[in-house]
Amino acid sequence: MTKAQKTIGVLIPLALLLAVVVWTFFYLIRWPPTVEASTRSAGVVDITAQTVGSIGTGNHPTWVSYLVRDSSGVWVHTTTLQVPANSTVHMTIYQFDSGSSLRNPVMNQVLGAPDATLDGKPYSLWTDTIGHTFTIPELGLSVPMPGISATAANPCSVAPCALSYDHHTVQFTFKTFGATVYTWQCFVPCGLGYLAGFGGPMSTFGYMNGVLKVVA
Amino acid sequence: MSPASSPSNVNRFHLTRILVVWLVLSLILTPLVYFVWGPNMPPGDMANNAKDQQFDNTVLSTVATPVVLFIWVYLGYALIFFRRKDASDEEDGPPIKGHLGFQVGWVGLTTVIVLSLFVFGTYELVGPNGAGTGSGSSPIWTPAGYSGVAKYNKLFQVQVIGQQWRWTFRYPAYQGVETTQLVIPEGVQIQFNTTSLDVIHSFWAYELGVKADAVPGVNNIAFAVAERPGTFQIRCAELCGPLHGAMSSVGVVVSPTAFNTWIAGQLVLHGEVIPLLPPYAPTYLPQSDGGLYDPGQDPLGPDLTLPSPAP
Amino acid sequence: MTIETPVGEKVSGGGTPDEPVTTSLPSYWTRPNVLTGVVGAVIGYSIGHWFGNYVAADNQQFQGNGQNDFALTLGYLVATLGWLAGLGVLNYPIAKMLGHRPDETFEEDPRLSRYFRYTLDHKVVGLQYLSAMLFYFFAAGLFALVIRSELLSPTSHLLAPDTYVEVVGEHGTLMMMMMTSAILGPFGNYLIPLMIGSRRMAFPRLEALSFWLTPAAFVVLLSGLFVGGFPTGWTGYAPLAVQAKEGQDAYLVAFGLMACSMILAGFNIVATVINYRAPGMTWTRVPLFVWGILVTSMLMVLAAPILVGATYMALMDRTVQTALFDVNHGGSSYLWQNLFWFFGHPEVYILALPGFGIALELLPVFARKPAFAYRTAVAGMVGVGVLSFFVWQHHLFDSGINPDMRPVVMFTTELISIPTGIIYLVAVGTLWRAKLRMTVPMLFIFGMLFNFLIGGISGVFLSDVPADGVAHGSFFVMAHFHYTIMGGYIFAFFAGIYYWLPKMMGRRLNDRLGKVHFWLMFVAFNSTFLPLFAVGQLGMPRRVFEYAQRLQALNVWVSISAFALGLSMLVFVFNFLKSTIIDDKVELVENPWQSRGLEWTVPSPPPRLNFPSIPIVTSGPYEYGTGAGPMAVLSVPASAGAEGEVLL
Amino acid sequence: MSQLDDTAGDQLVVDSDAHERKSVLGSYWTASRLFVAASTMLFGAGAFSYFYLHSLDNNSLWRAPGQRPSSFLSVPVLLLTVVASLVYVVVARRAERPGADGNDFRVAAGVASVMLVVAAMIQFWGMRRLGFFPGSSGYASVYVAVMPLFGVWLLIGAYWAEVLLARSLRVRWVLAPVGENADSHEAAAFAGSLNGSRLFIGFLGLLSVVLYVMFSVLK
Repeated sequence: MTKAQKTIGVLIPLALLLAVVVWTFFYLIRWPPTVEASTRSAGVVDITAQTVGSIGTGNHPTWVSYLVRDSSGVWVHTTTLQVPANSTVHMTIYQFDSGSSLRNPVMNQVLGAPDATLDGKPYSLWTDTIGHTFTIPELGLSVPMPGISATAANPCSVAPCALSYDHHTVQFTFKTFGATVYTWQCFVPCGLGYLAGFGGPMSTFGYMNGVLKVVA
Repeated sequence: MSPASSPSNVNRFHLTRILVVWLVLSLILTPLVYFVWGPNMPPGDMANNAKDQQFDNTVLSTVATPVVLFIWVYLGYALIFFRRKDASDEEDGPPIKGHLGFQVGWVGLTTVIVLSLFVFGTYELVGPNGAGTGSGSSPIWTPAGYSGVAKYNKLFQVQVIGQQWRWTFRYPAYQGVETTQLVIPEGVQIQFNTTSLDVIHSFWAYELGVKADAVPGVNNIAFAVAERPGTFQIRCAELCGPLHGAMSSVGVVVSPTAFNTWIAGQLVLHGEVIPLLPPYAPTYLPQSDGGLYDPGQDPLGPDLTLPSPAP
Repeated sequence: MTIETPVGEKVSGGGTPDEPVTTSLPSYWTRPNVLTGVVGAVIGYSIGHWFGNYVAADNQQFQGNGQNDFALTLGYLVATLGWLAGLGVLNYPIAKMLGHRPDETFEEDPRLSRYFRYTLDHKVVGLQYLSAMLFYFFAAGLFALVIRSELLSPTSHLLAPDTYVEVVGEHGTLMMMMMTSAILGPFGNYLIPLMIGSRRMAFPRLEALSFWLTPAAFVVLLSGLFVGGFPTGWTGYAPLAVQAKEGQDAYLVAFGLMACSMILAGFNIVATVINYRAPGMTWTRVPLFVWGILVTSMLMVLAAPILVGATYMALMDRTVQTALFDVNHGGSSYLWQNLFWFFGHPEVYILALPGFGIALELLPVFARKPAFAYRTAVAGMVGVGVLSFFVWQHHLFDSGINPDMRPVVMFTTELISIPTGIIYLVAVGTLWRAKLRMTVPMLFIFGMLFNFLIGGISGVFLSDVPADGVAHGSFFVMAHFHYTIMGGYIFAFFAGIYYWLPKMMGRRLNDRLGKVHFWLMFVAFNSTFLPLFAVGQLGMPRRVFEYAQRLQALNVWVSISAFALGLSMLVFVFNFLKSTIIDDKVELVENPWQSRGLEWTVPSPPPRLNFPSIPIVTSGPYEYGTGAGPMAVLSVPASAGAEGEVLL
Repeated sequence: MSQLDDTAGDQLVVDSDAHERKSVLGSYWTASRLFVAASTMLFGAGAFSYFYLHSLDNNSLWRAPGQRPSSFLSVPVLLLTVVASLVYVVVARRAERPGADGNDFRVAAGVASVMLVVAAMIQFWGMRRLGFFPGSSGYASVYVAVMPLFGVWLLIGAYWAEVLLARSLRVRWVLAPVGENADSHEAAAFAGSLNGSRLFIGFLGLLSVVLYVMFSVLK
């Protein structure tokens, strides 16, 4: 074999390997889509989300998840939120999931959001079963969302859920500061079938935990 | 070294030069490490443990300096002077197969260093400060006022609870209130009781020099005295899942009076949730596996998630 | 697994390497090879996964979370079995059940295709190991670059948080489990018979099997990325491992397979070194590299079974729902830590001793002097091996296990620095008034001596309980073991490649490129990991995607150096492929380093049976400057009939 | 520490066949002992878990009251294994004597092999009929984890015995080689394997006793 032939014989497998590496790299760095908060007025933004009992897709139909509504009103399956710095964020979360109890009841109470309302009524503690919480530990924010009753008339089974199904509406506001990235999560052990209930959706980005990108 | 083939003065010549270079460098650098670098070594001097760790770091670095210097000086010297002059030189070196004195001396010296380090480390460990940080549920070396029996224990108790993925803190002396921020009074002997509700975490209060694994079903005790006000960073030092990296928080050391006002505020803030909390206990075993175990056959019966005190 | 010597056809080796093989060989495809192995794996996976689902169907305890670990685990295991069956590994055990001799008519196969199948030639296995290990090493290294890219910023930006932890786990596990055989695999298997004057390995089938398990482990581990990854890092701490998604099964199965591979390799090498030494190869004449590999193999044989047990137990927890690691159900999360580190710490020395071996082997050659304090060196290596079983709890200083035992563990841990220091004693003594030849291999040995010193000294900080209170679980630890393992072991690995490739392939790597590779790698390595000591001491834990703003400058510096380190690897890859494949083969001097080693007394590459007849060792391997004759002479076979005959 | 005064190299004639035979025998000796050592470490991990969890008794769930595998499961496995290993060890030792008649070994190897397989089958069959849930206690967990492994090891022992049986049937002289056969590689390999299998199957018998004591006797 000539040198040229051998060189080609070496380069072709290398090129294939490189292709595999590049593909894997892009497979690894994929994120759920980022949903930007819609601006209400200067320095005030809105985020609308819902929590569902089963996202019903993929190989794990039993997983719970958050969904976020983007500016065009479409429910996106993501937990990557983006808000401007030094602004007031109005969160509205429709809670369609049934509830269980927390591993640590301290998060039964509303923390860091004094104006939180449940179905329009202000509340600071929920003692009954909890569907999910929206918690940003670094901001000291934690809001529990009551689970819908087990005997609900028409529970939502397939995400995204229309508001016609039984649900609770939780609203609250919090303030952001400088540009950074916060992680947020749910503290209800709703990863059914996983030790301590914190596997599966609880430890999978895009389901029960995500990031809040604060951009300047 | 004395193989008949080599005149011993050649040996002496090289040996003196190496030793002189090494000695000079050591005499310059070792004091620098101890006196200049030492006081600035991490993790600082905010707490007694931190001071211990800083002191240990300093001493170990000081001992290490001459050792490292000797090897480096020797390797450098060999590179320069024990190298064959030109590529055509096919000659072999002197056939030295060993030198009893040198071998015994070397092994003896390392043994002495190692043993003294061990004695030093043990002294620091059994010292009054309990520098061992995470010392299990029945620490051997404890500060004055400690007692294994809760009601005889005079120390200021803080319980650190790890959960995926945040820290919470309970103050048994104050109705067992559970807070999301760690605030401790300055100058008081604190006893941290670390435990976990799910997987293994590790409570690392960097400036306090405290690191204790939070293990489910285990009460891992660590002691510290914060000696001046300020903030300290709290991180999880044991991989505990995807958000391990975000499992951090900022603790505060304040004056005892400021602490009292703070804790009073916490009692108001968390007042209504206190009744929901399980009674204060060294460990909590939430009777729930998230349905991991076949409910029909699970000896723990139906899924009760509220933490209940360990039997 | 039976331990059975290969009994086979008499093959006439005849000493001449290029003797044309007269028997007409069948075509490549009619015999088991990698491709049939892949087919077997696919079939095996389907069967295993189907059966798993079938069993789980009527067992509620396998269900409940929408994932069936049982099916996946079974799939992995049966796939491995199918892979081995496809490679023809099982033909021999089955033939034995019928009392047959295996058919080895085609064992003498000069064609390139022999590198792609299960073979009995330890030299083929050695080269298979070499190429595979380099491949695994670079694959794992790429993950490291991804990690460093993420750490360019103090907040999560490139990878999602869960993906970051998965990548960290893949990098760590690939390095720590695949690299256990990085030196023992290629050089141990290839060189040990040559170094002890044997014409064969004791158990060539176990040896080959130990290699063919590594691709299975590699693929299984990588597949974890695509079934959810595993969040536990390479230590796989339970109960997190029990909670994790299906990727954890990949980690556990792969690590278990690799442990089996280690055990099998250990069996073969220990038996060979003890029993196949040539006449006159007394224990005081055994090359130091062989000593290093021998101790390593013993560690593997005794420590790896613990890992097999631990991974198996974790799999039981995940599949049939035992509760060994669940404190609620009477298990304990300390159990895994104890089992894992009882394996894990000897493993750390499995990753150090072969490096020592190479260093001590090469120093005399390039210093042109006898190895200084040979017996002390051997004692040192054996001492490290023995002590390594008594120190595992220093990984658990802060965990609350046996706080009263900590002084003892601190003692044993610090004791290890005595035998480790002996390595430097030998280096210092051997270099004394030497006639140093600073070839590329010697450069790497110097680099190793430099790095391992820093690694060892930083280890003392970790063995001291109060100091460990800062360093434990921080980047300090991470920098420490990268200095010992990458700075020591991997540098020695490259030294071995540059030194022995002329023997193994009859080709020599380009010297200028080799020097470029060394200097770039050496500088980049230190510039990468030295700052990490500071990063750790300044309060940055391991395996985090978020860190304090004040640490960003250091981390960016480290990341850039890490990319330079990756670049140095590219230089090596280019050099390796160019010199071994592309360049035309040049007849080089049989013994380019004028080494006395027994392996250099045979042609390069050696003939099928290494030695035309059993050599008789007449002097030690390091008799430089003593005027001793050659290390061995070839024996005159007793009976003419027996000339050059060996039973495979 | 000069190594020059060693005169081992003076005789230049080596009987390569004898060297090979010695090496083969030695390899079996070494490897079989290594295998037993490795197995000990493996089941040692199981025993460690047993006693460690026993001493911790976390959540007071080391063992649910009266939790035991049925004696109809544990006793037959114990007896079959112990008897098989005893028979095999004794007869194999006799078979190693020069000039021994091979038939008793063939019988013993066959019987032992069958008994070990049966024992393993009972063990596996029993795992699905334990009457307690694997995760119901630390004891249950250790039992469910360790015993299938033990079954696999029984099968390995059975395989080894069967292999020697098959060989000794196909090559009749291999048990009592004479003349040229005596110094054949074949004979050495078989003798080595026989010796190794004796050790390993003896180890299995011991192991079964230990496991029985752990799981069915200890409180």
